[in-house]
Amino acid sequence: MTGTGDKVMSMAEAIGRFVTDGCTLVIEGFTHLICFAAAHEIIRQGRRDLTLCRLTPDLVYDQMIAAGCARKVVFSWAGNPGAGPLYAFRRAVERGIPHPLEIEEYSHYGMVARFAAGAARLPFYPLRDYQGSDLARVNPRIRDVTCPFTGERLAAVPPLNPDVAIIHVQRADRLGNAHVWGLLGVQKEAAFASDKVIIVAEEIVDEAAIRADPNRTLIPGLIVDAVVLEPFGCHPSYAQGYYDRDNGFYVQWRDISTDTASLDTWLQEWVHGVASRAEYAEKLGDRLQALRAREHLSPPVNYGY
Amino acid sequence: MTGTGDKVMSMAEAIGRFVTDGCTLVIEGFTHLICFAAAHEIIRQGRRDLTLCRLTPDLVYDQMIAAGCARKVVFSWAGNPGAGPLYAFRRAVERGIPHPLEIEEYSHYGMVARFAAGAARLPFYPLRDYQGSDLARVNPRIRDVTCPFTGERLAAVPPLNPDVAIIHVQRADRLGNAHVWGLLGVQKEAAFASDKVIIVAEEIVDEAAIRADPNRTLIPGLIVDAVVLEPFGCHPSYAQGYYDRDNGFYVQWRDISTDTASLDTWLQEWVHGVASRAEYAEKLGDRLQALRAREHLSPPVNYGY
Amino acid sequence: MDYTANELMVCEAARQLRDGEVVFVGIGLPNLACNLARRRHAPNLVLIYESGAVGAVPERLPISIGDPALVTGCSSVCSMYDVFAHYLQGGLIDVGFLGGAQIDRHGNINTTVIGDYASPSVRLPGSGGACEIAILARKVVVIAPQSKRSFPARVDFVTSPGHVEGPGGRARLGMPGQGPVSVITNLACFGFRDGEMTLTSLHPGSSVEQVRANMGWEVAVVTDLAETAPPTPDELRLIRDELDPEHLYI
Amino acid sequence: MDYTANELMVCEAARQLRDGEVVFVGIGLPNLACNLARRRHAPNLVLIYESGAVGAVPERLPISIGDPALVTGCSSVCSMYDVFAHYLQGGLIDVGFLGGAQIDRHGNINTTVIGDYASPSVRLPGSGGACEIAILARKVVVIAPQSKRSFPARVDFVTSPGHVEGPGGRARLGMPGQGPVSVITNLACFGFRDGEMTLTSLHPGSSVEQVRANMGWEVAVVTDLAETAPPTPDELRLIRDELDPEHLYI
Repeated sequence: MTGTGDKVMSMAEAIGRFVTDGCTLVIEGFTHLICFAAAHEIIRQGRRDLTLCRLTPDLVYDQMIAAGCARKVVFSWAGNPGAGPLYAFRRAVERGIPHPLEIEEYSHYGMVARFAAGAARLPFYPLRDYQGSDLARVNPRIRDVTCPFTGERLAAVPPLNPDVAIIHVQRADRLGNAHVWGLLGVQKEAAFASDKVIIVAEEIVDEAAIRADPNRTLIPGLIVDAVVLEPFGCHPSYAQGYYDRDNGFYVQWRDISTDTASLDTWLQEWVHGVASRAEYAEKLGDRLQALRAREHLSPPVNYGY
Repeated sequence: MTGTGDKVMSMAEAIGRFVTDGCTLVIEGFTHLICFAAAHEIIRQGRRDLTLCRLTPDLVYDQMIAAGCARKVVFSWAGNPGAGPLYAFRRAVERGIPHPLEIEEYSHYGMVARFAAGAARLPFYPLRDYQGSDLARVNPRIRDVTCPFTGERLAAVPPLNPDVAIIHVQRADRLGNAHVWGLLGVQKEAAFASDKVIIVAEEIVDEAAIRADPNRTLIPGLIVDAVVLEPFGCHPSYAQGYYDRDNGFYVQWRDISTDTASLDTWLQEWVHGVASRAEYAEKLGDRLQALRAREHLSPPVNYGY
Repeated sequence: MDYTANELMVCEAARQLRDGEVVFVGIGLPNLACNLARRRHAPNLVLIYESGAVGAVPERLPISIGDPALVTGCSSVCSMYDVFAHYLQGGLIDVGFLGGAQIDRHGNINTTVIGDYASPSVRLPGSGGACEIAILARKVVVIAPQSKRSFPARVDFVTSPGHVEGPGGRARLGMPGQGPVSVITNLACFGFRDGEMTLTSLHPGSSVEQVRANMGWEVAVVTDLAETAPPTPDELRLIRDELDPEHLYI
Repeated sequence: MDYTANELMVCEAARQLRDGEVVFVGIGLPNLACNLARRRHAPNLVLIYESGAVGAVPERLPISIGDPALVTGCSSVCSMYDVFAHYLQGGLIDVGFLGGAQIDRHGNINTTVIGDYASPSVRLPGSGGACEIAILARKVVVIAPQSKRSFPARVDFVTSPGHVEGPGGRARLGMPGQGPVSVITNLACFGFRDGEMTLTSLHPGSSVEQVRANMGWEVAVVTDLAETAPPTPDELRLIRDELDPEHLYI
């Protein structure tokens, strides 16, 4: 009965209840709406052996890998967007630091198709991809399927059905019905594909505010298990209409992450050293306030009849 | 170069230029946003041998069949929603009146999957459907596909790629970027699946009005070939926020369509007897005005950063 | 208290729904049943219409499955791809309601043709979403008025599979849902035993003979045959005054 | 007039774009090239970012492919499923830009690993959308700085297929797009003849020897070898003052 009742809880409670050692987790969001607040709470709670799925591991998984949370990463592009490599990811893959990291690798479309298959509970998804690429050679989960009409062979990928999806949204009601705008990434498919869904919201609003614009609802409450209020929960990623991306931090991460000592120091100060995202936001202070979005409001539409 | 330049033209010009005898056509819209204005213009221009695709043929294709435009119907539910059978469709299928009508039949999901495959230019789409049903027995285009991972057999349908899609929207700019809200049906997939796309809009707005809420854009201008301004273009169907469905007419259609004589009289008066949708709307007069939507506005969202 | 057969069918259908379930709703009696259940024992019932309206709270009785009143104030609008791929095939639908021109002893439903497919005596509307609801919903409740013609031993055409040829028929074909669990007619209620429709309760005033006279085969009867509970005054008040004040369906 | 190699590469890439084309844009030089073309000869160029922003008109230089400035005021935002299934696989993309750590004589691109896949000496970011852009875009333009290491005869790993093993390689594998049509480096421009990278123009100041010294094979040269046109003052002004005023990429 995921569909019913008030699901609001703290981040600590949501992570404690749904993210277990060894589980398969997806924190989605393509550049936009990446929930660092959830990742940091997972690090604080000391989760281990996670299979981390995301198109772009980004800083969010680089930090979790460095903190020793990850056993495996399922991904399609592992870089620091706009600023170079992901050093913790590279150390784990190239040299097994802090411990060996298993990888399972696709292209973006392959990951999107895996989530699409997962959301639709299909055992495979066909796509025109991977011919002539070595990706299929090194990943046995990329196979061929024969079209029953034309006889042609297409690539096929299996569904990805994580145990838990963490989806950051701009606003949600207490049942988990969530409005998202700006870049949508693959969040809808990742949420429908997962057994449990944690919605993390910049704002929790009245059910009536969601129902006033139902076409804006990306995630329906009936698939949601927990709703967490976490303003600034995406920093250094961003939330359209709330705050900008902290591009400076993405560049700084290059220096922070190039050696394990400085990275550990950073984790101590900014993850273990704060009890919650609220403390983190307070600690960031003016830097965060400077990222606040200007107003650029959409015009209304009429839902009357 | 579909993507560029002003595409606004009259309905007569759009139909004359893109809808040719023998072509495969889809006028989509599930109850909502069914473009009767386009169907009537096609009837007036005397198009013949059309393959008409739609989940629900509805009154819109019943009228075109009665007028002799159709050679074939590809569909999944042929009834008068809320009011009984489609008599013109039945006469054509059961008794070849006005001439024999070929049918190709799926369930809704099968049609949705055909448009999804068409939009993605896939040669087939897999779905969990049709086991134990006679639909696959009578339609050779419903086949099996074997999953390359689990070995299980699923149903598969081929893509549907019409020559022309006619999509009614609430508002569009002159390039064809179109905002749609309320029920979305399968319009996006039908438009991407088709070679030519005609957008028919209740309002043509400034490009800036579309760009002020880009998440509301269902159809991008780059796949659009013509933009037609046609207020009340959906009556007796409806446009959320503009006018309500004329449920009374759907009931009346039962009587109008039960015999060919009364149906022909109706076509003479309401289709051939008017030169355009504007004349049709004027002729409807108060009846149409009574359907005007009340105001129920959505709240804004902030696109700033 | 007087009531119509349709009113009893609505009440009986409503009673089959549990709070928190996700229901794929059709127009007419199923819509009334779901909204009745929501007003009484199942306030958290989630209503999904195949048109894409999720969590609808219509302010007027919807006349079509795509009525604009289903959109205004609903919690989410999704595309039909989402409805069928994510909700239905995704396994999120607990209960689907189906009706049909013919229903047979295994709960197979025909909404396609009477007679031969290629040259039908009556061309019916076809499947719509019924075929996939029958295959994919966790369970299916059938609502249909009963007659010898509409309840044949074997349907002319299987649009929506029930228990196919009988016991294990669905499992052999790998269907995710458990298929029809009950049939509610104007005369009686039926369940399924080993994939075969079985009379479980008689509506007040109906007899086994009357039920059998309106079916194409000698239907099995449970040993503890019950009487269907009639609508309560409160149920009737809700249906007549609030849910269908113009009495379109009752 | 003085200009950097990156500025020349941006100008040359811009010149490859025709008005009305639909371009799959990456961050950095491709983004500058597209916006330069839009300001000059291709006002109706449609820019699509893999993040889902369509028809973006960013008011600041986007730093990441998902920069919020790509969303504000764009004409449409779509899901990544739509980007890959409907736009790219749907055949709507005329031009895709790619770069890479290694590009070989057949235009195959490596962005995955240097060395062996299982125990790489350098782990690179991987494909992202590059593999499917390489396969599905109508044509591909490669932009990359040139060195002996980055232009080997054969890449360590084919992330994004070019002309595979040479003539007819793509057709044999049934790839919809025609693959790489040009490569723009800091030294020269290349086309493809029978699926093999071929030097077509030298940037001002470059020599064939210098180009060959920075490649892992003896590259073929067209008979009518040209000189790449240098940036015009107007192009440079646009790039420096308007498109990248903080000189992040030039």
